[in-house]
Amino acid sequence: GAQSKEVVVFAAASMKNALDEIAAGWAKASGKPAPKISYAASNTLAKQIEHGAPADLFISADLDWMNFLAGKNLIKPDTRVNLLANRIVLVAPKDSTASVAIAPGFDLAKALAGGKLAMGNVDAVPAGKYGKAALEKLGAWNGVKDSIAQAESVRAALLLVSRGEAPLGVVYQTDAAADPNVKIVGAFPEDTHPPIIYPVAVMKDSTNADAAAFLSYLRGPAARTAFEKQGFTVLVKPSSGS
Amino acid sequence: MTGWLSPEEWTAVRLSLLVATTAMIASLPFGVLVAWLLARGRFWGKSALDTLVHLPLIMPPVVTGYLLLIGFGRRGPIGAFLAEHFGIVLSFRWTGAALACAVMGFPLLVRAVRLSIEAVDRKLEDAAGALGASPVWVFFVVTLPLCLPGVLAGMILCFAKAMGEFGATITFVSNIPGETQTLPSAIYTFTQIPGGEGGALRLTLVSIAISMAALLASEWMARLIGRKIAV
Amino acid sequence: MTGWLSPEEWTAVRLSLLVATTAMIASLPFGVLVAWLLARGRFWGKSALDTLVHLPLIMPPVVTGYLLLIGFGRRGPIGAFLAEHFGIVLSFRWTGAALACAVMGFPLLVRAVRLSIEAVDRKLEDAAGALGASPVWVFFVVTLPLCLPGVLAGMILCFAKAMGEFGATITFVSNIPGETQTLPSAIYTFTQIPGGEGGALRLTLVSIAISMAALLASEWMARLIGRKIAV
Amino acid sequence: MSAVLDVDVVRRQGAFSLNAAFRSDGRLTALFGRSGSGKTTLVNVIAGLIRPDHGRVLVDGRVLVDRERGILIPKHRRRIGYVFQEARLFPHLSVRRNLLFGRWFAPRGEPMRADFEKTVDILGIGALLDRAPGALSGGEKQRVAIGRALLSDPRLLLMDEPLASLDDARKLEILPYIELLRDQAGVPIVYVSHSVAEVARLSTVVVVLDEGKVVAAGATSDILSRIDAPVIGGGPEAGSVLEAEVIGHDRAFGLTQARTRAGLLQLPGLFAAVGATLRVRILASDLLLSLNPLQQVSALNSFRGVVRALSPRLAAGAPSIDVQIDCGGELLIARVTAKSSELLALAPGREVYATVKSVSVDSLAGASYEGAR
Amino acid sequence: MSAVLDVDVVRRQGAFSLNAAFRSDGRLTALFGRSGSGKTTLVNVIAGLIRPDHGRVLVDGRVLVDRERGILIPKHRRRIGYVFQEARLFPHLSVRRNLLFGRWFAPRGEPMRADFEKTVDILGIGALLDRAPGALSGGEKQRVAIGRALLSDPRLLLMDEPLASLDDARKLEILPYIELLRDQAGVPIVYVSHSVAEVARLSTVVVVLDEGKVVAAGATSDILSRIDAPVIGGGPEAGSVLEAEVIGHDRAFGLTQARTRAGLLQLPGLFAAVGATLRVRILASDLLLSLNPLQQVSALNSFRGVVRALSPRLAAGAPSIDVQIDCGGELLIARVTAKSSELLALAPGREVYATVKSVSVDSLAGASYEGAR
Ligand SMILES: Nc1ncnc2c1ncn2[C@@H]1O[C@H](COP(=O)(O)OP(=O)(O)OP(=O)(O)O)[C@@H](O)[C@H]1O
Ligand SMILES: Nc1ncnc2c1ncn2[C@@H]1O[C@H](COP(=O)(O)OP(=O)(O)OP(=O)(O)O)[C@@H](O)[C@H]1O
Ligand SMILES: [Mg+2]
Ligand SMILES: [Mg+2]
Repeated sequence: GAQSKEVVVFAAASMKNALDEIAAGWAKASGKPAPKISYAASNTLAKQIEHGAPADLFISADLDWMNFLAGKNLIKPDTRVNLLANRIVLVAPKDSTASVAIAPGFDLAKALAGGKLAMGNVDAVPAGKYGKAALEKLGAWNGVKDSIAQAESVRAALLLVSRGEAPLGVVYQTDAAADPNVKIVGAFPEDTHPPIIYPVAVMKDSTNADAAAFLSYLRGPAARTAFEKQGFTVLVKPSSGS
Repeated sequence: MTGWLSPEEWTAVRLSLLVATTAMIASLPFGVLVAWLLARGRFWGKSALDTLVHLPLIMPPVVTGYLLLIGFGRRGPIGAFLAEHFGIVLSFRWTGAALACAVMGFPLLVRAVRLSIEAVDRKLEDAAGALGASPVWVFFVVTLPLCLPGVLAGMILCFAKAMGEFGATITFVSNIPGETQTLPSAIYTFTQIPGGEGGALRLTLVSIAISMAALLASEWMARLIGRKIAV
Repeated sequence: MTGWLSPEEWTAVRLSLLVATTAMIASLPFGVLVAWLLARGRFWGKSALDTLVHLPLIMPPVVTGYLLLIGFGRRGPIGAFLAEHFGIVLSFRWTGAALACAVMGFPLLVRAVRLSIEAVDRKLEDAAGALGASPVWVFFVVTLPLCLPGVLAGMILCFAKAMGEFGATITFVSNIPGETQTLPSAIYTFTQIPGGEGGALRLTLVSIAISMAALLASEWMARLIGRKIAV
Repeated sequence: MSAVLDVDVVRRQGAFSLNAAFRSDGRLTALFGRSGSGKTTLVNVIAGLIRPDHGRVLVDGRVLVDRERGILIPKHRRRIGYVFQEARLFPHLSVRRNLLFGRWFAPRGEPMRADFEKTVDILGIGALLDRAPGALSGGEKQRVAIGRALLSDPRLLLMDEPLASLDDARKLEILPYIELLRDQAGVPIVYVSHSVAEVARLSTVVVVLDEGKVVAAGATSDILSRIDAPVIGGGPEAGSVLEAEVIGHDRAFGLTQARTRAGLLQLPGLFAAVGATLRVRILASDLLLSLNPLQQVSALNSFRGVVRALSPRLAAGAPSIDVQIDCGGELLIARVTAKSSELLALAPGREVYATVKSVSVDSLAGASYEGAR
Repeated sequence: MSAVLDVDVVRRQGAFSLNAAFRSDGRLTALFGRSGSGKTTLVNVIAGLIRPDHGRVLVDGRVLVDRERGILIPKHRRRIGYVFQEARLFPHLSVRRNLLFGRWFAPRGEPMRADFEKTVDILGIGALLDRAPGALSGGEKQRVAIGRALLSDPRLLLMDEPLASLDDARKLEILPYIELLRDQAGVPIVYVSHSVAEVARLSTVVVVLDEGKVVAAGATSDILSRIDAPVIGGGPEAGSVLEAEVIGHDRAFGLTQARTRAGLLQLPGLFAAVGATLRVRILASDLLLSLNPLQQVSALNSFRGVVRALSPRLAAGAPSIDVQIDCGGELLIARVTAKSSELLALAPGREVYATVKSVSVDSLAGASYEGAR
């Protein structure tokens, strides 16, 4: 009904552009109040939910934190769905002349030429973790592991490249595509790292009936357009009205 | 300017003002008390209190926020106690944001007040005592008025800190629009998305403008006070 | 304790100490100068300077780090100038971390010193002037010694802030173990990993212990000074 | 009846140690002593600003502190009006609020003994009431500080060199007011001063401190007439103090006649009832000695006496001789040059006339002056 | 030669406005006036702590400030030793460093005129050198402040009630030192004091301020002998000042003989060469009038004169009459009771003898005392 409360969505910060647009679209289409979306790092959100945050829906930037909540029995398992996928790419400043062919055993250190490789924190930030896994798989990790500039977020890593501080960086395709100061030098094959997946689920404590409705809208065609506009790959098939 | 900021951003501005003001005012009495204890008290555990007060400065804000979440969250011991006995819920409310800001600004407030109290001439306090004022009265009619410049400085530091604080806030009460999304949280969100720089800059300027107004007001008041108590 | 902390963590501890100490000491002369200007100066643009000094407090640390990167980075105007003319490179160096910490601690340092300068009795400065001391000398032989408590307080605030600062640091100079990975960065990393609480807590305790030692030392010195200048 | 002031305290501070014991029955006890002799320290002990290491302080029988019995009344319960050596005005309060400060804390209901208007008037600070203390001159600050102490309606008044930085005219206006307080309001006063004249005029008991110890304590007349008591300046102010009984007034000439053991005395007119006793002080240097009574001379007071002793002085100034003369049992001191002493052949046993001008006779405690204004 | 001090300044502060113009040729100029009359303000203007709104200050011909010509020498270039009304010691420096403070800034190479050891000794602060100012008594602080000013090797010494909180003995020790400085080192001094005795002794020129205006300025002897000049307290301290020339010494009796226009004078022994001129002060209340010369009396000085005028006084104390007597062209003032005046039938034209004891004669500027210690 019209008096229903807003859906509270906890979402990874990197989704803001797409999600804001989708939320507005849903509100208009359904006549419900627009969801309140709290954007922060996935880990922050997960821990808040653990401590009783009033979230109805959680969209994580990686599987780990969704698994963390699942392990604590805080989500409705049947609502969990892998919503989006992303890719990690190697970027360089726009005026860079570096050319790197990403392939097993490629010499990334040479391409860095003494500079740093900007990445999200390789232990904590999802993009960093994926990047590290990919470089390991490709046998390039040992050559560069002492030249990593670990940023606090993938955005900060991108910034380092776009400001020319670092000659190369590993970031999401979604971020790289939107930054005019960087160019994508190459993409990491998807089989070199765990799949980059954005799972979504309704929280166990959620009593808001609209949460499911919004979730299904997220899986719908309008949402797909918005996500794809930001460079995400949408994993779910158009919902059959679950 | 309404066109310049989106309605949600206006909400964030209003919320930030509310949070910063509340944090500043609510922490004031405790800050002055603690400053007085540290400046004039002699008691066991003074060093511990001193360290405790400085903790929010020493610890990364995220840690502070996390500890707040653990302690004052819905399931935390203090949070549960407050909710049960006083009906005060802090978690994921603007009140929680105010608490986070107050905690983060507390060391700054205390230090400024403490410095001022230490600069108050004890001979004047003695004189007031000899004239019949009990220690509590001495504090209120002599010490406090004389350290108003420090109180003011502490308040403005606390306010400015609250306008900029987000690490502890976002960790403790998340970033819920209209409820806990303060200006810095909104700015932070902008920095996390492609093309968000413009928005971040815009909101930062708003934040600076507000703080500057507060700063000017405080300087003006300090001058008034200073003129009055110049010896 | 060596077993308690990994070698990389030890490195982070050492680096944090280096960064915090450098930040504190390097910002001291500027802080004192600016504090003096704000306390005693009368010049056009004083309010602007005042606001500027408070900016790192008002802006989210990430924004500060971002601005530092833009200004002091390899391609930033100041960074390029420094690198070209003085060979000083800040980006990805511990010196950059120190700069970030110094900037973040600057408002706290300035405010403490300023409060103390404002509390110095101008009559004593007048007396020194009449006895032949030029304004610069008056500052060094009368004002500065008398506001040592404030300087000390400012230094400890700056140090504590530097021990806890990571938002601006990590944004400006990233998180390179052995070069720019300070304790807070290491702690932050732990907070981002499921199950990392233990590690975060461990490092936080180390950080607290260090700051507590610094705090106690400063309190002890303040008492010494206080005893000396008690009127 | 218990003593007005009963002090027996020990207090060390740095290299200095105060070790003072005395009792005083006078309503106004003067503390006298050189700079650094411990006067302020003693006053601070009485006020409760300093805690004695040992000993006790009783005022009008009330124990303020007794370390041995573990009694220590906190300073704000002692009902003290303290005029500090430095004014110590509250810089954030106007002069008016400074003056009224003590009133806020005086118990309600009791009538105030000191009247605001009158005090302000006598101190001449009416025009300053709305000023900040920072904008006052040194003497103005001092006067406000005096007013603040008087108006706090104290049960004990401590005054540490209250008139030091005031001009003579101002002093002459304030002194009678202090006397009034002492006599009519009955507030015991402890008064620190370097001025022998002030002490002689106000106090009934003098306590002389030196290096933290009481070297002399007793009735003002006794102490001040001791020749060359080194602690009281030695110099120009030696003199003798006589008890006198008022026997009449000569209104025409504005003189008061009094009887002393030395003889009849005429002194500047006082408002004192016939029969009242008072004390007068005659400086040694004001007393003229002659072998015969003086004729046709502008000095109304002449006493016949016998030289008792001669004490040569070599202190500040020039060699002179202090001559003790027994006049009817009262000991007068005259200071003369060695030459005069020789010219008059002064020696113990010699009969002399001691002459003093009425205008040189100071009348002391026990009588109030005719209004000075 | 230009005047030692040439002041013509206007300065408003709050409701008070200072409007002082005077020239002084004396090496020591006394500023005199009631509390709040603007003495400290004037001294602050001379020191450069306060900028006059208009006007100029010249010391020994050197322009310190001239607003009209746009000259303003900053305070630290004025080479001033300033003894403030409140001590203003530097709390973070030991007494020794306070004393030596001015020396750091005195130009090198010039010999210091004031000797550290000697100054410390005279001020009696030798035992305090390593103390903090906070642990000093009021008088000790004052003495250190005096020492600090003297030791800064000043070209101009400003002293604002420097001896106010000191005991007489201490004063007697410090005064000769100030005289020495004035006479031998040739440092011009501006001296604020409420004590007529101090002013009379030290100063050659007195400037009297009232409500910010100069109401009298001139030679000390002229100003101080004005009867009842209301500003100088009126009270007990009226007197006359005589110029005297030393004609011999009576070492046996420790007396100095001097000639004045009024007649021969014997006064307490001085170290003054025969032929030296000095000034002496005789208090009106110390002068005894008689119709015939006194015989066999302990007063060595007697002047014959003619009564010029009688001025009745009704001020503080009792009615009395100040009698002006012309003694060989020198005007002496005697204060007598109305009764004595009538008894002696004093009236203008009447011949009288004025007698004063040697011990009552103060010798003033121009001679140094025999060492007091
Ligand atoms: N800052 C100020 N603002 C306004 N009025 C002032 C200020 N300072 C002093 N006054 C006034 O100026 C007058 C002169 O003050 P000043 O200190 O020169 O007096 P003084 O002659 O030194 O008196 P005293 O003997 O009491 O020290 C006083 O009436 C005082 O109230
Ligand atoms: N805090 C202190 N620590 C050590 N010594 C002190 C302290 N305060 C005062 N004294 C010393 O104690 C002695 C007595 O001081 P006090 O102030 O009682 O003297 P006073 O008699 O009031 O002298 P004055 O007439 O100069 O004011 C002085 O020698 C002084 O140096
Ligand atoms: Mg004293
Ligand atoms: Mg003055």
